[in-house]
Amino acid sequence: MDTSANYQVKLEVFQGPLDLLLFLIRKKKIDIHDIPIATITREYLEYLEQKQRINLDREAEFLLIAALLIYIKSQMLLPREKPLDEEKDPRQVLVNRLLDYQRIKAASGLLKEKEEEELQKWKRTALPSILKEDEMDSIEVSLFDLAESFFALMKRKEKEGIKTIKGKEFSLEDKMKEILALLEIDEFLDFLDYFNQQESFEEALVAFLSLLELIKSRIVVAIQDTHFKPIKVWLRTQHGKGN
Amino acid sequence: MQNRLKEIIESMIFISLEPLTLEKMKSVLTDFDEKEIEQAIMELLNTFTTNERGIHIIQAAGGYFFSTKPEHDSWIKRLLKVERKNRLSSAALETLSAIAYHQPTTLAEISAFRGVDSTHTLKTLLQKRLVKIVGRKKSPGNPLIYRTSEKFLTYFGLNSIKDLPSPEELSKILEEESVPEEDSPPQ
Amino acid sequence: MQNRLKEIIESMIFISLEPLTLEKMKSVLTDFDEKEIEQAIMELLNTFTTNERGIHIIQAAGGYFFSTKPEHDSWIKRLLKVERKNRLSSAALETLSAIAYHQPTTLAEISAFRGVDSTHTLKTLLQKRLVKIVGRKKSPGNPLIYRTSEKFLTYFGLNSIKDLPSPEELSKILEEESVPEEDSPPQ
Repeated sequence: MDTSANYQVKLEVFQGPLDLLLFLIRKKKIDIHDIPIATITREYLEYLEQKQRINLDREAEFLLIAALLIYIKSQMLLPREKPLDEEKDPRQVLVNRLLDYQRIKAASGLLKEKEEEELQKWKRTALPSILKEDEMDSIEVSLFDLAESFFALMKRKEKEGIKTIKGKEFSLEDKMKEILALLEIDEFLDFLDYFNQQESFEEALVAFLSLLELIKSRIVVAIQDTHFKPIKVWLRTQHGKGN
Repeated sequence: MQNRLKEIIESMIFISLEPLTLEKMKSVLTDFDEKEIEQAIMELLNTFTTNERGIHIIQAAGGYFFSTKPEHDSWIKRLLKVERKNRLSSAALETLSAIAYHQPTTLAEISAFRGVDSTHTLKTLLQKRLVKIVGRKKSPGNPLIYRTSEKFLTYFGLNSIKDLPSPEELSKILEEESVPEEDSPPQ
Repeated sequence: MQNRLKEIIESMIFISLEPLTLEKMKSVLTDFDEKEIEQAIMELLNTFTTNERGIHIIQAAGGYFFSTKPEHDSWIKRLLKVERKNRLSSAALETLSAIAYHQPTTLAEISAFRGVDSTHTLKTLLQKRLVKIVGRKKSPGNPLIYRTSEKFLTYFGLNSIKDLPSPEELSKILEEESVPEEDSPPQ
């Protein structure tokens, strides 16, 4: 990197393809509503070749817009009987995107000015210690805080050792046997109760899959008398006689 | 009585870290008439603009809070031994603008508007609490939807999102802007 | 000049988290004469005693700091109470997140998951009605089972509990390696 003061022409890197396109349009004093697609495509591709002026992490995105330009160019070259009306102009998609982006860029410039102004004003980030009341560390929380908090908790757990979470392995077969054993003792099984007894989410999941397996292989049957009543699971043979 | 009310309001604004809203003041100052409260705030704001004071009450994000005056910035920096405050990157500002003008919006939409993948910038903005998750969109994949936060308003000194120029006003600003000289770099 | 100095000192006292000592002020205000500084402080203290103000500068603990007036204490307490109602401590937030992502769950499970006894925070969450009891678990001791409430959904702007960002989404948002500097935080 040349950082000497003599190096006058500072090459600005274009953040994205729309950024570069807008720059070219302004440079060539082009009317954004009537873009000479052949010229702009040529210019655009030339800039793409000078890789130091584009953000290389974004190369694929620059190429995507190049492809769009070439596509529009090809559409423009198609022979037509009548001149295109505005809505069918193949450039319209691009024009709309550029207009949207231009507004975002203008807004972004305004925000930058605002930021500059506001950064000169200092607000307290904490109350002076003398004023400290209990629970002053409380925060107003958002959904992101909630999710982030859980994520941090998960990370902490992971570090503490996975064994506490994944201590036991639950096999479908064992669970199926367990369910059948329970049905031998009791006439039926209360579906919800049974799940609530599972110690972990993992175990409950395996229990659920086992039950599905048993239903599928027609060993047990799940019955709900009416809506919102508990779902009961019966052994098929037993239930058969009552129905 | 009015003077006492002004004093109380001043102390309440002082004690709040977040902008103190009128609603909150009213919910606490139940002994006072709403009109009285509004009147007192107006008077309080006037005192601060006319007096020679180092701190003043400003209004942002729908509330009031104390801040130092911009002209004392360099002294504060000397006191706190801070070289300069960090600014948001242009990518962050651009992403914020996209969200501010198209909210509620999704990551895919933001990326489309900018023409670049915005995952990383969005993450930074979430961590800075300038953007918040407000739910999910009812569309394939149920993507999370985002909005600018209260902190966004405070950070940029805006009272409400309506303080930003409308898309039409933005277009006007763009038209008035002169065409830059040949080869000038993009800002 | 003297007025400007008074303003600067006021803003410095305001922004200091610790009582601001005379020495510190002098070390920063090198452009000013020591006598001038002392004079300005005296005048500043006088302004606050004569004016009807809700806050004043007091001298204690070896320095100067802003404080609310004792006669407004009851109002401040009322405000803080209102504020606290809407706030969650970080412990409460953590507990709430554990319940949200593991519901239905029991106190023992929450405590085990967090690695700390969560009786107190759970009680707070119940009081704030962000969490509700939905029954008892059929296991030794028949512990109570908890779930997040409707109010929880409203508070976080969710339509249903399914709208919570999933652990996979969280990893995406929070784990992408950060690109240093470019997006440095605002202060």
